[in-house]
Amino acid sequence: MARIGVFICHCGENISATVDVAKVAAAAAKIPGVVHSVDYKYMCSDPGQQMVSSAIKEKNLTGVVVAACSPRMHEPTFRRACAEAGLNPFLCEMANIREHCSWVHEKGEATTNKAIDIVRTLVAKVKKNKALLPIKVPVTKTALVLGGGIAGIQASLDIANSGHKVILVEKEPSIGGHMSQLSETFPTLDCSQCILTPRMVEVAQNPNITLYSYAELESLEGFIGNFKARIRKKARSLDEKLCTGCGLCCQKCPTKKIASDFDAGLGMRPAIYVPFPQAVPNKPVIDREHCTYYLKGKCRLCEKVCPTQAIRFDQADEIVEVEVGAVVMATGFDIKHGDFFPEYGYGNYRDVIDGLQFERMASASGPTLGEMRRPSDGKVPEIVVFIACAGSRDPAKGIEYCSKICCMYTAKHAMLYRHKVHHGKPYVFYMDIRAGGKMYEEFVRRAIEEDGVQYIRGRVSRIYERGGKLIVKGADTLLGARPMEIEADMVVLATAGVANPGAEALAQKVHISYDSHHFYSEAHPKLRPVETNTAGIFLAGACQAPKDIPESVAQASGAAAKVAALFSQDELIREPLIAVVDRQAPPLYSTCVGCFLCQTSCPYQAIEKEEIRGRDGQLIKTVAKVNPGLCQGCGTCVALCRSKSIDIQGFSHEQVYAEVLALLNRGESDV
Amino acid sequence: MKTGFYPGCSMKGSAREYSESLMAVAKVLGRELPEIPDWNCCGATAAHNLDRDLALALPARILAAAEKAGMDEVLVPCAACYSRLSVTRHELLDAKGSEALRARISGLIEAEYRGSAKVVNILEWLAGIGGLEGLIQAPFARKVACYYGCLLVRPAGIVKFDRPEEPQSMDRLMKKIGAEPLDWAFKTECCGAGFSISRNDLVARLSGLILDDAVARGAEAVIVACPMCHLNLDMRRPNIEKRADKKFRIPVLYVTQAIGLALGIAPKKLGLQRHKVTVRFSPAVDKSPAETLPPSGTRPGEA
Amino acid sequence: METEKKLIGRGELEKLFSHWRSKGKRILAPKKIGAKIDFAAVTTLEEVCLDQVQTVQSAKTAVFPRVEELFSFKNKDGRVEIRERDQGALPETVIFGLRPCDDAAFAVLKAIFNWDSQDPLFSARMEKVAVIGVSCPRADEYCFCTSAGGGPGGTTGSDILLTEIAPGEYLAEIISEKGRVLAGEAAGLKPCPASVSKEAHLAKVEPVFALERVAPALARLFDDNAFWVEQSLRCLGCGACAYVCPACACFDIQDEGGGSGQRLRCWDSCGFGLFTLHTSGHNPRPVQSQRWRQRLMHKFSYMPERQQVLGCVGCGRCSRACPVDMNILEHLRSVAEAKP
Amino acid sequence: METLRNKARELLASKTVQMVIGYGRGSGEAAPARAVFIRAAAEAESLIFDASCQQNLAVYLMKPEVRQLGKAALVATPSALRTILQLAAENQVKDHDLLALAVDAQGEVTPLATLQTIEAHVAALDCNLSAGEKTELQKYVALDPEQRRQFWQEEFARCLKCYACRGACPLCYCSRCTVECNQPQWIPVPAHDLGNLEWNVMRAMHLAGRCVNCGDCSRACPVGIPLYLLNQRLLSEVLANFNFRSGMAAKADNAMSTFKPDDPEDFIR
Amino acid sequence: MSDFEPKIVAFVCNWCTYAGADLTGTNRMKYSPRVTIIRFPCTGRIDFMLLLKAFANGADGIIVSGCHPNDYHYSSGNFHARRRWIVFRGLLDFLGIDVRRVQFSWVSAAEGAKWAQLVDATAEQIRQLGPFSGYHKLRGAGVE
Repeated sequence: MARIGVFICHCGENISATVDVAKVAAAAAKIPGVVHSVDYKYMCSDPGQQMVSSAIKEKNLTGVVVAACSPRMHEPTFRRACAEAGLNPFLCEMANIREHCSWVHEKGEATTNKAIDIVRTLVAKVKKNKALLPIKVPVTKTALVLGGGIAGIQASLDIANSGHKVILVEKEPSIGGHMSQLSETFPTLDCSQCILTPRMVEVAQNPNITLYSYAELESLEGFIGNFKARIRKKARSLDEKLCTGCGLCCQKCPTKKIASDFDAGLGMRPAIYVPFPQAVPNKPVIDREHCTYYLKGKCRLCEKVCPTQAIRFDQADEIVEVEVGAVVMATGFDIKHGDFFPEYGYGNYRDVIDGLQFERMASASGPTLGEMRRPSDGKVPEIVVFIACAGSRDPAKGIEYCSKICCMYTAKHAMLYRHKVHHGKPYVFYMDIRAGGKMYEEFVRRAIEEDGVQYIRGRVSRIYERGGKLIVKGADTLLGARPMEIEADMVVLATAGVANPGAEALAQKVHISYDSHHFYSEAHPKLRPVETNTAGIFLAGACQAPKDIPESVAQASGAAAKVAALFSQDELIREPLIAVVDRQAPPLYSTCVGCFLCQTSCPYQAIEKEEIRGRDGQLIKTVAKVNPGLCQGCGTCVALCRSKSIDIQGFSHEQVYAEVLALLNRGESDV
Repeated sequence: MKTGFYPGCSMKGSAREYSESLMAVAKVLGRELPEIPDWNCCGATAAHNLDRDLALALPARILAAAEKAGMDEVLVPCAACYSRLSVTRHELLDAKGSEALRARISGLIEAEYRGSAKVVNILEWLAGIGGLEGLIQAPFARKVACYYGCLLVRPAGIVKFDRPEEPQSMDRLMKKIGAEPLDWAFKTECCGAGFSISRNDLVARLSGLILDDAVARGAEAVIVACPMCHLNLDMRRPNIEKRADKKFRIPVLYVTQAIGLALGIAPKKLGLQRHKVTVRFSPAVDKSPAETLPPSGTRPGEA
Repeated sequence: METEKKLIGRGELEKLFSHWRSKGKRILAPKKIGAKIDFAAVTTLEEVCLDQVQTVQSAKTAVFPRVEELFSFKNKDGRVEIRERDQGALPETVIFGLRPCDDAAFAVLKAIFNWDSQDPLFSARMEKVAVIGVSCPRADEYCFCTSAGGGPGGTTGSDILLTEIAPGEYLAEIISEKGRVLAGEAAGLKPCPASVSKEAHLAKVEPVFALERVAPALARLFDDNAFWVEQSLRCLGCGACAYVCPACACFDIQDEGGGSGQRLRCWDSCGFGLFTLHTSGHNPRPVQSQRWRQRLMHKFSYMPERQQVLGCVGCGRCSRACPVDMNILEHLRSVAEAKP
Repeated sequence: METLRNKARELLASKTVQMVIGYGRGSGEAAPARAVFIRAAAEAESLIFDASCQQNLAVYLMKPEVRQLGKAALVATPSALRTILQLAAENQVKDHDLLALAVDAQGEVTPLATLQTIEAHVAALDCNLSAGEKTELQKYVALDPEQRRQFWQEEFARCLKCYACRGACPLCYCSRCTVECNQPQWIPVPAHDLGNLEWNVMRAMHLAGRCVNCGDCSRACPVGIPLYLLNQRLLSEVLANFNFRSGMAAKADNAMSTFKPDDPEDFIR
Repeated sequence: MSDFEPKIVAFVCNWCTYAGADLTGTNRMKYSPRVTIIRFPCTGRIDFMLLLKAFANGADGIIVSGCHPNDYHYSSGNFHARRRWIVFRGLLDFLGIDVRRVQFSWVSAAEGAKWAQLVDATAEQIRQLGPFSGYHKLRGAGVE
């Protein structure tokens, strides 16, 4: 006979404000099988957990229902409490009367009745719960880091330095990411490349790190501790072992006028190229879309000049298969381009540029060698308007969020501009200045007070060209919303930070969730910010949301710590919420009839064929078997099995059936 | 696909030439545009400031009549009417609580509004007609400033047509008939129509800015798709010139008139003679009349 | 009691029907339903169909329904309240148009339900049922009543047996007290001249096997697996034979509803694998041949032995209903003729 | 007919097969042909083939006591051939487990020794619903929902739960049927209205994407419920939505255990 | 009919819709209390028989909701579910069972507002359809 304890939480007033908790407790007490029913202000607090624990011991409970918040919040808490009191943790269920009841309904009888319904449903379920034992799976102690920007670099180094193997995959020919494009960094104005490149070299030299640059993830299968990744190494068109990185091919390449991505389109590069001089690895690639040989079948000049005969025109992409135990997503971000801002003439007027282009212009290694020269005619711009929040915080543009880094880099840009053009006049149009961060506010003040950057609080409605000038029409909302016009020589848009174009496809490939803007979702916004909902996959850097360098680095180290913690165990304990195929005594052995429809439906290839043989070795029947290491517990096979020969622990036929009946049969719940 | 035609008040009055040119063009394009039977005022002028139900009921009645007549879409050439009909359709079909609202309004108009008929503006309708290029008799080879005004592309979330800033649909149409649409700054700037009666000094100033920029960039004509825009830029030209203290000779053509000319339709059939500002264009290949006009208001060194 | 003989015409029968109806009695009779003829509630004689040799199902539902409530229960605050069936509310029923073999089947059912103790619900239903049989003018190749102890004009189990002696004119044999009451309700029963004999109007059903040889043969064949496998190869293991059988009485008990609900009795069949499946997973009759054997053994060996009644009346329904033509007559012949 | 008998004699005499499962004369005058299990060449005499040979004999491939008799040659109607392929796709029949003797209306016999040859044979058949079937189905689809509900309620009310439909169905081969599960009791045991509806819904769903429309369930039903309508409706649904036909290939994914990313979802909010 | 309060059961997956409904709560958006959630690991787990059981036991309406195709925790269970529901709906419809009683939906973990709207719209729909007595009456029918 079941002996169930029901524990109803007030959650301060979060539940008790709309739900009559005493009534719920009284109603629960009447449910057959319930031997203990209490309510308490904070069930998750220490004394609350103590109540659960002592009731288990004193009343010899066989099951516990905690009616409180979402199981996604505190199920682990209470299951742990039960386990400590000697009750199998899987005999504890949460009845969600907060998120699904008290918070979403008005105070009243209907709300209290719904809470009772929910409790009754979970009591019916818990009566059918079975004690389960955790599953142990081995861990492959190699991490896969996707993305070689500063976050990926930091994560790789941290994991490698804790003694584990790392496979770092970067889609560009070189690691470095956006940080390698930056001129100087706020709030210290130290040179971005000067601080980054030593880290890049460290990656190249660390024996624990295998770097696949110019490579992309092809597929990822498996589960925490046991992933199988297939990596596509795109053809560089040269033998990396032979290439010394001398650069002769790049110099001699006749096709030189290709817009350089690294220079954000402001500079040019040849068809065989290294993105930038400090690239790691310092080996060129041939851009097959532009190379004369691939286009016309003639040239091969690079092949002729290469001193080590490293050029391989017929090289094909290569697929590398690796086994890894954890994955760090560090794929970074992009900024909004294209015709997203027609009102600003971006993409139409050459002198309306974005922040990354300004970075390249200001960079000593950039196309202008750090001089301020506007793209259209190379003149030094006398008046420059910086527009913050270009796209960000603009629901009409579909981007409600703050891109976070723009206030700071805009201040930096204005400052850098003044440092390079002493007589120039920088204006900044802004909505609010968000300079939260160590030395950030001081940095902005410096721009305004010391470098004479004129900040105008207001938005720009339109930019158009007139007589060689860019007419910037805006409003100064601090001076009575007065419309104003500035005749500028150049405009810099702090365009919104957005997810990479391939972010969604990649998320689908690795089975992690993402938000409506395609930034990757963390498992919990506060308490699990570097984990995803998929066990074993972690987040670092701006693929999760726009963030600046120190934040990216901090998160990368956090992710690395998570990976190191995972790798510190030889075996991983997994929740046993997995599918199981029925086994019976002979002569039936199993009710499974071996049609294997389940096998085709399993997303994880977790269903295997098992041959049942007699003592004489004679095959009796072939039935399905679930590999507990691979099964993720989705239960698709369970619903598909006609003979109900597969069941899923934790959401078993009996459990869900009992729930449906209990929910709908008010006041007569004993099934 | 049956397309109904909603004229509204202006197409029968101040913008007769818009209607004439549209019908002439439709004839050449082989399209029939039957009027919606028993149509009524869209309520654009005042209703939406006075009574929400009335403001929705008037357009809903029009759309219900179109549905009853078996029309799949309704062509609304007047931008103000287009706006009212589009907003109503949105409120009654897509917005929050639309079901209850739809029931109430259906009750008011004593007809069931289902929402089957789509509302299209003139640019959308023209863009949807294939083969326009093939019918060109004499390319309208002129530099034009496409003026969209405010209501055609806004509110973006409701009309869901073109880009609210820097729209392109009219520019594309002009390219199709051989014209050269200019990049200019006033495509969607305000002409002041809202102050048409109360503050026509404001109208004169705002409309003047529009003409000034168009002329400065070398436009030979301003192309519009809205009777209000046309009224302000054409009929109020004397006020504009008085206020700006200079002459603008640039004519203002409805998009249908420009297309009509390119299709070889006689100016009179397109109602060009009705304009306040003389239009010297003709469908003849000879484009001299416009060129002989001295460009007015041009800045030194820019012509 | 002494059997009385009367003559009754169709007109009188019609009046009887309306009389029963006015008394609120339920009348079950053969009726055309789609392409099949089956027992169903009727209100007029018009609806009744008597041209068929047999209906698909028997009329056992009147006393042993497909699903019946034994009692209902309610769980209130941990206490279970039971509500017994109100036997007074069971319907007064007249079964009209049963063939003599079916009439005889009631005796088989009684023998089972009242074997060692009286089944109250069955008995209460039986009490309220009056049976007006109609003897068989025709038979088909599946009929074997005469081999099973009955005959096309047999009176066992009927309260009144009708035999059509001329179109619309019936000889009514009033057999029981219930029959006399029924007859009393009919106005215009004419006395029957002694010259009238039903025999001339009955089908000829020749005996096809020697019943006395069946039981001993079965006992002998019990362990002959090969025999039973051979006999049952075609059998699909469904319950059609048992469910149409007028004498099959196996049932299952099911509680339905959560905290409050009903205890139900519903038909079951020894043809199903589940019928004998133990909780342990062991099944004493794991294969179909054994289930088929059980079907024959039970009707022709165990019941005569224990209840002194044959579990079969020779109506041939099971053979007609079988999707794969398991003709029981052939199988019985095989048993009777099996060499020792 | 004689061709068939000769073929059977030859197969049995050469011990190519241990048994020929075919049709023999039924027991009643108007009774359709019934299954016979011929194990000696001399018995081949009793084989017949005519219009009354309708049963899908593939059902016997799944009966353990028939299987034990050894390799069989199966006299196979088009439905039975498709059943064999479907059973193969569900890992119930392997290549060379049996020999199919495809017979056509003219009595021509085509021995099909491998699944591949069966596939080729089936590929040439018209596996669409016949015009008559389509018309009848359409008649019900055209009813208004309330009429359909009424229709099925009356039909299912007659259901005895005798499971003749299940027994006759060659694809109902589970060693434990859902109705036999009682923890929980998915389908009520009694043949009351709810139990009958749930049983028939369950069976139709379990046959979706599998049923080859042989019609044996309906022929087996002692009370004449037109079960074929349910199956035909669902196989049309599967064909229309997933472009899938059961029983066409021995190595086919099942329509219900696979998916396409662009399956229709206009009914999903 | 106006005071009819429908009983609606929502079968939802743990990772998307359950989390989405959590978000609705976190954002304190209000919706009809007539809907109660039963949690499943995935829409692929939801047996069509459970829907029938819900109706038989008194539900007037059902919501089945899970992750949008592709942004799905278990990579493809919802695709399987979608197929199942296509066929199941076809069958229900053919049997004359009102398919408007079952609302299928994709609600992601980020769509708290959508969940509230879905519940309210479904509750309203079911309210208009009235009690599902035609189905509920099946319980007990055919028992003598």
